[in-house]
Amino acid sequence: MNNESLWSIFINTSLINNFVLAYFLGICSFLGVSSKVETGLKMGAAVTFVMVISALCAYGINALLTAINAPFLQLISYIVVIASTVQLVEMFVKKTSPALFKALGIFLPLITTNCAILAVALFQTSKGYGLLQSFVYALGGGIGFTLAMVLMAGLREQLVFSETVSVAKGTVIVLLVAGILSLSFMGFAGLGG
Amino acid sequence: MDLFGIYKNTFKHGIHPPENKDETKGMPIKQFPFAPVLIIPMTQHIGAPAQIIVREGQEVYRGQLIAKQASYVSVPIHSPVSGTVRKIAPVPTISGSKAMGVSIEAFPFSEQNVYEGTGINPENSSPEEILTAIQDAGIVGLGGAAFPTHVKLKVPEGKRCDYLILNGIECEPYLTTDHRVMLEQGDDIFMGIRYLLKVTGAKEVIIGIESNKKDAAIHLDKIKPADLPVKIQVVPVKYPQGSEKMLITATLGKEVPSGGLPIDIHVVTVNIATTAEIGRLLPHGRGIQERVITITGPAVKKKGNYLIPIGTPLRYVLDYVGIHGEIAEVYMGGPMMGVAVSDLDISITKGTSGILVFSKEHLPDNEKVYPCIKCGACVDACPISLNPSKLGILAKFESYDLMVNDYNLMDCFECGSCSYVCPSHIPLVQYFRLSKSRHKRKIALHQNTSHA
Amino acid sequence: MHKITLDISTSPHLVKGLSTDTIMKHVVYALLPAAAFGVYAFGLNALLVMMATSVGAVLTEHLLCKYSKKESTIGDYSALLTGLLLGMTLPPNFPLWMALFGSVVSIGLGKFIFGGLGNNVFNPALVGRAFLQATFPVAITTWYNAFAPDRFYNVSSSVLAFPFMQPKVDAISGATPLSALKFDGVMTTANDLAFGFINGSTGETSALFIVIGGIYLGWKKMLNWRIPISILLTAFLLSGIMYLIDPTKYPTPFFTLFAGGLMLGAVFMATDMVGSPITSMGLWVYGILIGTLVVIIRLWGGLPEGVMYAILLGNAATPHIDNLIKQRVYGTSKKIAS
Amino acid sequence: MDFIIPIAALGILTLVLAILLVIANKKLYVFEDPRIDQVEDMLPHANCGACGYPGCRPFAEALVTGQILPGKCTVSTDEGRMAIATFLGVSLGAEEKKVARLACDGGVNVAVNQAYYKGMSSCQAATLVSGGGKACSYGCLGFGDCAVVCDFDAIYMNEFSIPVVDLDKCTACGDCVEACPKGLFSIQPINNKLWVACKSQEAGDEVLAVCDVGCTACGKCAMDAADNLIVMKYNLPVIDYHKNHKTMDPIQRCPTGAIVWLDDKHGPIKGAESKKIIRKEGRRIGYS
Amino acid sequence: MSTIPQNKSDKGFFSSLANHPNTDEFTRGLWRDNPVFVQVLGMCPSLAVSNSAINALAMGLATAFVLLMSNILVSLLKDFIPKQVRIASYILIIATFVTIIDYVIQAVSIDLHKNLGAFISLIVVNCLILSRAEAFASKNNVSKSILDGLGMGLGFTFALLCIGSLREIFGSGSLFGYEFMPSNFEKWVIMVLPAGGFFSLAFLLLIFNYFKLKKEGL
Repeated sequence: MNNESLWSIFINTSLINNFVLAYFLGICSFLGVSSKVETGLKMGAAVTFVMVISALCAYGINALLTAINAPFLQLISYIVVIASTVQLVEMFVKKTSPALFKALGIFLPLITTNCAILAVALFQTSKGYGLLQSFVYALGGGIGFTLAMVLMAGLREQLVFSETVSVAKGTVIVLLVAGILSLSFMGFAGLGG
Repeated sequence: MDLFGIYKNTFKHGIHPPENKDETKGMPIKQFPFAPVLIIPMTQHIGAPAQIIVREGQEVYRGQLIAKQASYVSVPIHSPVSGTVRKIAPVPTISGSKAMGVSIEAFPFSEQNVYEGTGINPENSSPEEILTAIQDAGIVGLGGAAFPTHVKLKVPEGKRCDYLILNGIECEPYLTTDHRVMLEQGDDIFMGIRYLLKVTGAKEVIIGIESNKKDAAIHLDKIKPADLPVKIQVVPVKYPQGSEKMLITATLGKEVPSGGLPIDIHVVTVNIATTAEIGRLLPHGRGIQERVITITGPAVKKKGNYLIPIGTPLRYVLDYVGIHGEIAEVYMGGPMMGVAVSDLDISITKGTSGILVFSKEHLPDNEKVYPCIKCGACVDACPISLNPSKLGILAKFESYDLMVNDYNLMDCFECGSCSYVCPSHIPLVQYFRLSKSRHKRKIALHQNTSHA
Repeated sequence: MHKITLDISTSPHLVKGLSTDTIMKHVVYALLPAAAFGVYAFGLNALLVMMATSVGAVLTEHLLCKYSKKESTIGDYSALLTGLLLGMTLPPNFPLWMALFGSVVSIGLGKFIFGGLGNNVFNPALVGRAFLQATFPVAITTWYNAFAPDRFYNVSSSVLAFPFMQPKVDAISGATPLSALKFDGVMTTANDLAFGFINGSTGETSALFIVIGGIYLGWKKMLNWRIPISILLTAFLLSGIMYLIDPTKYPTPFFTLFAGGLMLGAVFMATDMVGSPITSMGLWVYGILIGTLVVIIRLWGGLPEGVMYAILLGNAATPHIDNLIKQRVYGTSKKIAS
Repeated sequence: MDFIIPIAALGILTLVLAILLVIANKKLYVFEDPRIDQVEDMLPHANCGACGYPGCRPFAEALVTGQILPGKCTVSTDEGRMAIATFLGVSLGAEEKKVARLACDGGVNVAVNQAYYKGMSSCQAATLVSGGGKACSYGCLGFGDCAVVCDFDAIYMNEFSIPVVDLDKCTACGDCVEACPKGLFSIQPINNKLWVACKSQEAGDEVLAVCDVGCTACGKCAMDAADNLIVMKYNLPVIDYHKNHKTMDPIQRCPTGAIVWLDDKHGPIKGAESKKIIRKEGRRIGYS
Repeated sequence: MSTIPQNKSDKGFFSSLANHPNTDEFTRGLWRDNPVFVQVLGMCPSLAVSNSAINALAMGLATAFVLLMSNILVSLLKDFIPKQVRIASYILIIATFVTIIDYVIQAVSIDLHKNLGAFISLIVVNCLILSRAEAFASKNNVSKSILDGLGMGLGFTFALLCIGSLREIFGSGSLFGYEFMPSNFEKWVIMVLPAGGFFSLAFLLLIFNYFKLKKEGL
């Protein structure tokens, strides 16, 4: 069992070890969906939601797998649960809000392959977090992801109207901005104990 | 809003360009001679062009009707001179396109007496009669926009007018016509106010005057008839206070709703020179055939305020006042919102409030355009609190829809404050004018296709 | 009819006469007193470092423009300003090759690639500084003692380190007030702080000259006074509150104001017009955000100094501030929706 | 037994989730004609709007629902249109090829500018500043808004700052028509070869004072045109394309060369009578 | 879909190689459609361990292995998997192989396994693998899928190795652990930090873009 305080877990995952800016997790959706603040925010919310659900599921499954002594099934069961959850969410969104579905486009199924979500499940298991800690960990990770996404989206909205050098247009400039953001987030090092 | 009274008597933001009014503000209005040939375009006002009712070769009196209004938003045109109609053909106009016009050759030795009609009296005529008389006199806003005055004065059904605001601000640098009109035609102004009160039904009249024309304010206050509910309000000098919306905010502290008209907040504004013209013409049933124009600028020899017959060719005007050196730019109107002239063959119209002439040595060098550094100077200058910086960037990337929908482009009235303060010399006003025209074109095209 | 050729241009036909290059030039002027004090306090080393960054920045900009077949933009003085600012944020004994490297990063990564002046989203000098901080963490936190007796004729060996090689650590190296507090719990006196008798980056030690430069710019209306005022006020109030809560643990608010790069950052870095919000209200929010972040990082973070990170984060938040805080357009009842 | 429990656990888990997904799929299904996507893929993705729809996808939707025929897409190749027609099982709906035509030939070598325009290099911007400085208020300003707006690189500015349309590349999308502030462009069937390259509504010397190739409204072309093919209207010849216009006669009578024969290969051909312009440099700005 | 000839795909400079219809499936992943440099796919979990060449190589090879195997299996099973549950099934297949490679790496080198940590498991969610399964393997036969998997996998490994080498050379002054720089070389710490990963990838993409634009004559 791990005794980290909830506050420190939260600060750690959301700011210092931000999934996107420090672990490169979820870069695909980060690059794809962060061109508008609004979609970025929605995507962030969706990811946070799925993250929390899968973290809780993962906690339960891990307990089960430890009980039946089959840790080698960990990865496979985590991913199955996450994939199904995402597909449910996808269908639900398509039905209830076609506009949102159009906005997120093909990136909704890509939440499945959003490494950040599986990473939350895997990392919390390897760190031995309790239920509440797992919840905070997932929440912090999701909020950190959303924060990075929204900051990036704001900058990208502005970059659309700037005369970026032609060789750097597109992904390159986004990666550079992400790098600079990652540098700025280094300032949070040491916060939260 | 008005917590500390900072905005009292003026509006938010705005700029303080150099005034340059000292040279002409002390010069009384002088009559300008008649040019040998006067060219009168039919598009001197906003709205449908007037319809010519004279023939080539016909002799006309000064003040005689030569074109009648084409529709409600249109005014008739009177002959500025007694003479012979020589030609009816397209003539150049300030906008660069051509419009039908009448050329009249003046009788060389005529006394040029003005044709008199039947005058009307403010006391015993109905508002409708006065409105018709104003339209018949061919009166348009003399401040520069040349919008038919009778349309503006007509209070729509179900609306009421509480305040009549007379615009004596004249915030454009260099121009002093309204200043001289207030000093010299005070009685005409108060006569005009009687007509306007009857037409609009307003309870109170406010004459807004900037503090650099205190003498005019004192003069008007002195000769003010006791029976008129007139208040003279002196406001601080700031550009563009002469804009209708800014003037209303400065005098009443109210704002005209976006996309709305002053009448929506029970106000009618009229230019002070227009008021004087109403007071001068209506009692005699005359039509407008001349107007006061400030001719100034570093290149002009005989600067001054002149009463110039409408239709006088610009070339004749410049020859008469004399020019130092080589002319580089000529503006009609003030330096902030005036239009550069591309052709000296155009003539003076009802909307011309000033003529500014600059020679090569008086023009600033073509300043280098830098990228926008988002310094925010334009944001602090824009009288309607737009974000010209962002709008400029969007215009560069042709995002016209975004400009209109999210950044209120259509509220811009092109006062030029943003371009004036921009340290990067970005032609913001030109961007906005272009964006607006393209947006309007797009809307028009869209409507065409959806109707088809 | 005589021949007349007219020029036609769009209204307005008057301009105020202030120009972007003039603004940049004056900001450089305003920086000079503080830079001069840095040279006085740290000697030849500081001068060399600042010259290296300035020349490096201007040269980089010129070469990049030339290479991409654009008209050279060094005439707007923004590259010089970036270079000088970068030099002022570096330790006085910083190796020259690293300083040059930093100026190349500042201009290339911080500005040019975004499309040059006006298109950059982050303050270029701080991008360079942050890059150097992450790349050479040891060299950038090695401080030289101020007012060394031999400072005007002795060039530190670390300054002349061979390119790409480790600088030799000098025998004499001191701690800045902030690191002294964070790691050793030592307070510097208020007098020393205000007049700059302290160690630190070349340009940040003399709070007095920075303030003078800031006042000059504010008077010339080339700097928006709201940014420094809101940053300093926020930092002062927040650290003041903490000091009142526990005077033994937290430094005095004056210490927060005068120690480290807060003064330089608030007056010259955060006020970079390109990366700051455009409305007055937005500027206040921006200033308060930066002030808060500085205090949080300094008091609770693992690093002694946080001004650079705070301003970079402030830059990143600027588009959002501009989107959320807009002026109410005349005649509309609401702020324009984003 | 050790291996049975894991297998069972995973099996049950998979089973439950699969059932859940199957139910959700039934309940939450949204129908969309898959052919729209396919047809959209077959379109050129130019989103030019020449078909009258706001983009390729709406056009694809209209195609699938049978509101329109593939031939309306002027951008696609013949094979492309054919492919869509075969795919949807409809007829092609062939369209006669149309191109953009410019009604002005007043380049800097023949037309006079009366004022220097200082400002943004754009016709639409210049028009708003006293008409842009060109002495002929109807003529082409030559800043090339049309060339900029053309998505197909079909318009280039020639040495005299007059746009030239590349007939092979032009798709008749109409963007240039919209872009020209003087309204000089129009979309015409490519077989309308007899063409009036002037829009000046003035006559006689006033035209010649500002432009060597303007229509002076002399009326020679209209005078003996057979069957009233050409009539004068507002000082300009108007060609009735419903009548037999495949004749080069009218251009032979034009003294200024304002009425031309547009050859697909050789460009505008002027009549033998027309004034020969040999000036190769731009005319001086300003005139006396 | 197939009624229009896809002219686009014939333009690459490897096109001369594409005499045999299947060569293209292999070569395009290496360079022209390189998953990292062109499609910017699959970076999510991999970039984090690209701070040294050996890590990058191991990660790349592991990914390539999973990609190849899953491509084979998916194309074999494509007719049996119902459309509704295909994504879940693909992931199941991928997860199985990832678990296998996890144990393989652990067997080969415990140090390496420690360095890569949970990131091996995260290969499951590498967008590249799933997108190949979905976009290619589920529509093509086994031999084509093998070539595709090999090409893409090697291209991915190559790209990751580039990034890893770049970061290791500047960040640690060594390559594959061999320190070839002078002992007093000043290490660029940023290169082993996350920011360095972003910058390195951006730098490589920049160079890639530069050559691409140059080729197009822009």
